[in-house]
Amino acid sequence: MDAIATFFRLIWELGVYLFTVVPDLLPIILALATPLALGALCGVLNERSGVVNIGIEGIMLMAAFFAYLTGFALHSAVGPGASIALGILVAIIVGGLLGLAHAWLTVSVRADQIIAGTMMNIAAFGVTGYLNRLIITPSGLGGAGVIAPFHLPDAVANLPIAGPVLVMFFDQGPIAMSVLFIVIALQFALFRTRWGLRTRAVGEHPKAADTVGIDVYRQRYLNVILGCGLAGLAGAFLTLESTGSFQNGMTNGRGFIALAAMIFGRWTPIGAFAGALLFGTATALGVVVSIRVPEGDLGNIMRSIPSNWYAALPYLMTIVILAGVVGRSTPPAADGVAYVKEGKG
Amino acid sequence: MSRLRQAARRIWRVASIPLLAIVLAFIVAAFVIVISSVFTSTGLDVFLPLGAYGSLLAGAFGSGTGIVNTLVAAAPLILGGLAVGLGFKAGLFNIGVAGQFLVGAFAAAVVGARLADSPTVLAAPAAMVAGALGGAAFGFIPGFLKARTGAHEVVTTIMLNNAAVLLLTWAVNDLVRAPGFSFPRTGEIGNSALPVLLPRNLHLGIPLAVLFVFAVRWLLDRTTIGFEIRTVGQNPNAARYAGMRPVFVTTLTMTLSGLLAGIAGAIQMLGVIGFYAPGITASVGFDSIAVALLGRSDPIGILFAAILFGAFRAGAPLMQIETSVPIEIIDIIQALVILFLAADLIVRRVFRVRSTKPVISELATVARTWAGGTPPGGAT
Amino acid sequence: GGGGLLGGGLKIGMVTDIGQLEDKSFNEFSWKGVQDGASAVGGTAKNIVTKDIADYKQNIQSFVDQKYDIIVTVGFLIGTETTAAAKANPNIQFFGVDQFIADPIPANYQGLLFNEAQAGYLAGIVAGTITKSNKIGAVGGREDVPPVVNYIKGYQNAAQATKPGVQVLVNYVGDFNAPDKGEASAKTMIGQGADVIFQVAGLTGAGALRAACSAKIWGIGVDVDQYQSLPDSKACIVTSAEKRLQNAVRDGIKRFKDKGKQSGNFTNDATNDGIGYSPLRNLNPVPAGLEDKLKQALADMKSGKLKPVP
Amino acid sequence: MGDQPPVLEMRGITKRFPTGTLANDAIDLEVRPGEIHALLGENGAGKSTLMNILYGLVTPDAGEIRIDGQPVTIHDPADAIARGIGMVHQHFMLIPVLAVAENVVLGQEIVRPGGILDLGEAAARINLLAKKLGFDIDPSSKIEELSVGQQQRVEILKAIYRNARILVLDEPTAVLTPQETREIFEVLRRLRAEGASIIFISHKLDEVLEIADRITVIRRGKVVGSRRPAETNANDLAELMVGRAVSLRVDRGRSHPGASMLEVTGLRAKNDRGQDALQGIDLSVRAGEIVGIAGVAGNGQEELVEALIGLRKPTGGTIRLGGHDLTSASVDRRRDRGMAFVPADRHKYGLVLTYPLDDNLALTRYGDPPFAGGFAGIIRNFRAIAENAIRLMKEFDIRAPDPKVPAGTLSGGNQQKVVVAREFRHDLKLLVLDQPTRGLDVGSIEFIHKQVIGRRDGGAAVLLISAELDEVLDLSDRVLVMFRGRIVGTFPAEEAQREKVGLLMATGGARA
Ligand SMILES: Nc1ncnc2c1ncn2[C@@H]1O[C@H](COP(=O)(O)OP(=O)(O)OP(=O)(O)O)[C@@H](O)[C@H]1O
Ligand SMILES: Nc1ncnc2c1ncn2[C@@H]1O[C@H](COP(=O)(O)OP(=O)(O)OP(=O)(O)O)[C@@H](O)[C@H]1O
Ligand SMILES: [Mg+2]
Ligand SMILES: [Mg+2]
Repeated sequence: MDAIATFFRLIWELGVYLFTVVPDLLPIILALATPLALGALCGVLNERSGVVNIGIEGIMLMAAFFAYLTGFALHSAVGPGASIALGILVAIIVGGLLGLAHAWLTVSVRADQIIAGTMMNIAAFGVTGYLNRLIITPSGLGGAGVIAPFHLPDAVANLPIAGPVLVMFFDQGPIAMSVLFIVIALQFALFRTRWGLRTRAVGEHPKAADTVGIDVYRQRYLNVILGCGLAGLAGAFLTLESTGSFQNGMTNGRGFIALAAMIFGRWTPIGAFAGALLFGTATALGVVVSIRVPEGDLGNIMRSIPSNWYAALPYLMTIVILAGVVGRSTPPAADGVAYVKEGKG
Repeated sequence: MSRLRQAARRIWRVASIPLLAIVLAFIVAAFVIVISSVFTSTGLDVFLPLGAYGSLLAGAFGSGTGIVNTLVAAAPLILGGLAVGLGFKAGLFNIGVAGQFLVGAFAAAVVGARLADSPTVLAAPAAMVAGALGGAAFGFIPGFLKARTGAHEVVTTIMLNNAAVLLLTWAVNDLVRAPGFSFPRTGEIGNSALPVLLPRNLHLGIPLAVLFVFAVRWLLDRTTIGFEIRTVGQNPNAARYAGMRPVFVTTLTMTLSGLLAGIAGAIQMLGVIGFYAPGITASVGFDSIAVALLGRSDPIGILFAAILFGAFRAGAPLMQIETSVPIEIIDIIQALVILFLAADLIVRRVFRVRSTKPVISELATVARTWAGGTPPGGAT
Repeated sequence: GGGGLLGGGLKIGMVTDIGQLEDKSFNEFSWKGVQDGASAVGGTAKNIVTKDIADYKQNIQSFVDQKYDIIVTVGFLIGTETTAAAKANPNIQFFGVDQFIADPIPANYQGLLFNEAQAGYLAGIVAGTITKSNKIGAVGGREDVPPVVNYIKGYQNAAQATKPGVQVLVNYVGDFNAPDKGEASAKTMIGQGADVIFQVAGLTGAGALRAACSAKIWGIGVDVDQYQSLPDSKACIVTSAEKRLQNAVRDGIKRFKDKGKQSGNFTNDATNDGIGYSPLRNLNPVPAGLEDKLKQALADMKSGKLKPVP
Repeated sequence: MGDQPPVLEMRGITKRFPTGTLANDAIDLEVRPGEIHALLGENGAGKSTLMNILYGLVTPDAGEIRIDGQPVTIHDPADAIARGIGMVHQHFMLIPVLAVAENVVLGQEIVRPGGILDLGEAAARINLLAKKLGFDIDPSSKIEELSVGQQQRVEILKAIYRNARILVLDEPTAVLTPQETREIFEVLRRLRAEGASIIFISHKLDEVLEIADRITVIRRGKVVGSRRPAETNANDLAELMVGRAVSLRVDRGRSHPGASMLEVTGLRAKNDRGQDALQGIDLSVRAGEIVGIAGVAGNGQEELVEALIGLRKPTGGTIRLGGHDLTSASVDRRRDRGMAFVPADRHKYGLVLTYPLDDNLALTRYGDPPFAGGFAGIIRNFRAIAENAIRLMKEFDIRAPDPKVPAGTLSGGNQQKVVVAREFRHDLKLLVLDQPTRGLDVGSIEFIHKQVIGRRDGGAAVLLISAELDEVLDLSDRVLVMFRGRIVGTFPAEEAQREKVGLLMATGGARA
């Protein structure tokens, strides 16, 4: 019976421990979640209009590269502030252009959407690696500049309860901070505006939308381009807000995890954001747990768990969530199906 | 005579678009190379593509070594391509070949090292079987989850790829690390290595991969199991109505797909690499997708596509030595090939081809399964 | 060596570790070393980027087939294939960066190793001296990569020797390519009160240094002078623990040119300036005696009196 | 009203699809103000195509459209809407997950500055319109929560909201009960009284005769005649449509019921949303007997047939066939025991459209001899599959160039024959028919009905479910009425009068 008592004591200690590390977790979650959240929002905008986009990963990577390239090239010419701003702009534009390409392929040419996305991922990996070798490496080492995060005054950050929450969202870089606003704006727009209604209509039943005079193709183009612009912003975050440097394949699967967050969030902006935060929390926990190991038996157990297990936690958790919690969530009915205007042409 | 012509016409009907897509991809990539040559020390070089493609070709086919290298590189791609293609037939997109490949490679390495001193006739098959089972187990998980809970395999397999890398790293470090090396790795495989049939490493895995081409073709075309797999891919509701069990078929297909990927990992491990160490990558995983698409999910098509991609790999070193074109051009060419297959309209326009079989039509199920159905009023 | 016989100088080829050339780390600086070496001896340099572990053999063989005089391979994973190639081609000189060669060592194959623990030790002295909170951190890439662990062990030991009672927080993120995790890791350490962060984690570490800078504490770079290579973290990098890859590769090529075949495991350490620390920066004033402590440690390591990892 | 100038004239409309089908061949059509104009024709005659051209969904190859005497070109539905044309499509164009109000205003939203929807204002307008038309509808309820009849009304509301003067209804009554049909006809008459012109497409000749002011008949893309209801009758119209005499009433003959074949007791099942759809069904069908189930769609019929064939797990009760308990048997096992099933949705269940006919004709027995054999019985026998196809195609008059063409290239009627041919096996014990003739023309219906009688006389038990009350009454030896997941009434054929059964369908009788 000792064993059982020990077990419950450990569970209790684990609970207490998790509670005590919350202040450590809060400041680091948003940055981990930002590229995922932006990618997931890209997915929401695409799929709500009926276009599956698994090329988010590639779009992020391309945008990250061109953001870096812009910052890198203009750093000395226009100064760090302007070069970063331009870099972010370029990332959004690159994202939008790739969105245009994806829309053209999937909406106009009616290529298989999953395959088009796969193509995008492979192409992005190749193009960025190729240009990185040709352009950036020979021109020597250099940074593109990074955005300084915003810091809350200590008086605010140290407030009880509200302090850590404010830190979580506002003691961050501008792109990370903007995510919250983008999420709220999109949630409102999707369910309360004309654009949102039409988006949902073409994603659910494009023919019905067509018969009331909505241009299905135009609506899908618009959404895919807008969404991919957000994926571009995620790319800019990686190079210009998070590191200041670029490395081949640096998106490292984030685009796909973003898709999982989107599905977790049942294709709503707020849900997708929650999914991204959840994933960010799992990652953060893996980091915090190995730095702030508690004392006693619990600490010994936690220390005995190999670091690779902590690192694998977010991935395993995503699977469990998809399989168990989310189950068969229903995507927009016309998601993934190209719309054919019959008898035209 | 007319028989021959008919056969040629049939082949053209099936293969013209893929072939023209490859041609077009090379043409477009040539522009990329020319334009980007501006950034190199030599400056704008209009003939650079010729040089690059020339050495690519010479490296891949210019010598006996080159040809062997091409085949060695093609073997795992054949199996990986079959893995992806089989999934496509059932409407499943197995992006998890990378992870299944690694698990297969790891299992083969561990068992291979254990049996390093046993006779090859025992050791090599045992290690192969271990790799196959490892891959199958790792394919079973997403298949079962998809069938039972609807968790989409595109997401779960990618997560499993990431998890596999981390967990195998742990396993090498903490479970099976071989003594006597300065870094964590598995032991020497000794007699478990696949026999080399011809000098320069033409190992037994190559004929084995070709054998699987015919095995998968037989399974799909001639057996009721293959019919079930295809029916579930085309219309899961009709499959249920016909008395098939989509849950079982989906799980089985992913398991078989993982099995093939695991064998790919095993032959790569036992025929080429020789040991498992953290940091091993499985580029086969993603290349297999392109192979399956280029081969339009048909086993014979996959065989040829894999040889083409194997040639890229075999020719790349010479291209890098003789020209300054980065190896990533191969990714670009692969992406372009997929682009032109997915949007075969472009190929048709450029080359004015008419009335050949659309490439992706049999794969049209892939995107559909993302959402799991057709929209209201969308079925015609 | 057979160099120079064809009249065009030595042909030097390099095969990278898996992945990429531009890793701002050992592939990239080995390549710079190859280029430096080539121009020092009047030869030509070419590289092959490896995409997959299965390509090692073939990539090395391509240089062999093209009759290269020197082949440099990078990373310990490629060691097995390099050994095999060295045995099969006794007329070609092989260098293996980060490769420890076990006996019997071919006469034409030299491993270029680094005493990372010594470099880490120097970083630890700096961290131990400048910390005010008595808490310092180290962000590592993968725990199973020996050089990473060596750096961090030296760092830990030095910090504790310099300032007894100092607490060293260590986190292996499991990834060299995750700046956001690096940032999260460093932020957590900073939250725990750490005021110096040492990074041994590639791009992940770049994220860690970013966090250090934005929290206005100190960061220590790795491998090369990261004050130069990570200009975005200039504001807070006090020094870097250097592992002089570029010099080591260049010098190996020169040794071959001057003395012929090179064999054995060549360790770059304090005795041959193979490791060191970058100029101290951002410390105004530099704490009294810090420079002396570092010089003394270097001297003691040179003489063998000081072992960074007992 | 006949002498007023037409509001709509279509002249020489011609359309050939890229597939080669000449769907419309120089069609002329005139519609006058305040007229209900019926379009009649076989499956594939080209009715929907003509209306799609009018609505801008299909571009004609030749021809002219005039509205109020003015030539117009209609590029897309937006053009059509702008010219006062409204259309209720053969397949509903409603978005199930959106609210009624959202569906109605879609495309012509009422917005506040910034594009923000004003759904309150929309609801107010909808309520106003609904009252005018005599509807009762809640603008905030979701479409998926509505009955088919209510959805039909939302479709009409959509058109009226857009100020349609010319309203096209493509087979609006195909899925309605007689009760609902009567209500819709009320609405149409009201609209006509207000001066709207209505084009009404239906396969149901009685309805057409009842509601239309004028009838135009199309055969193979050509207009073959125009009639006033007063000058014609059902037989005349059927002959005009098909080009030969058709018997509209089947001769059921006498049935000779044998031993009880299907025994269902206390069957319960949930629907996809987890609600109790079947609340204890008891029924039995004897060999050589056709039992028909009448009921308004959505009262559990779908769940009942799915539970019978094994596609839905019952939550209670038993199913026995010829003495064997099959309650939890697999689909495969039930088929082995002699069950066959013609599903309502041939595209969803019945066919694999991309497969050739021969595979489709063996689809439900692919694993049984002679279609499979060899070692472990998994080798497919292509010769047997081909022979089966050739035989069935002849026997069931399936019109296709050869057994290798994909099923998707066949017309709807021929596709249905493929399903029927496959399911009407010779060793049948129980045949479950769900809407076996939905959307088919009179010729095809005649053929299928004869086949059903033939199987009954061959000793099979037949369970027929149809939303088509007339079909149930015509074919069944016994009629059951289903209401809210229960059987609420049983009538022998001779006592099953249309009105009595219809009333029970609508109210569920005393128990409701
Ligand atoms: N988009 C299309 N592409 C090719 N052929 C088509 C298309 N739409 C309809 N058809 C063909 O055109 C012909 C006319 O079809 P249409 O739908 O107009 O018939 P219908 O009279 O409405 O038949 P039903 O009574 O079954 O609704 C048919 O042969 C059909 O196969
Ligand atoms: N895009 C298309 N391409 C080729 N053939 C088509 C196309 N659309 C429709 N058809 C053909 O037209 C036929 C009639 O189409 P439709 O959708 O009107 O079916 P139907 O006969 O009316 O049956 P139902 O409406 O009951 O499903 C189909 O069976 C199909 O063969
Ligand atoms: Mg029609
Ligand atoms: Mg129809």
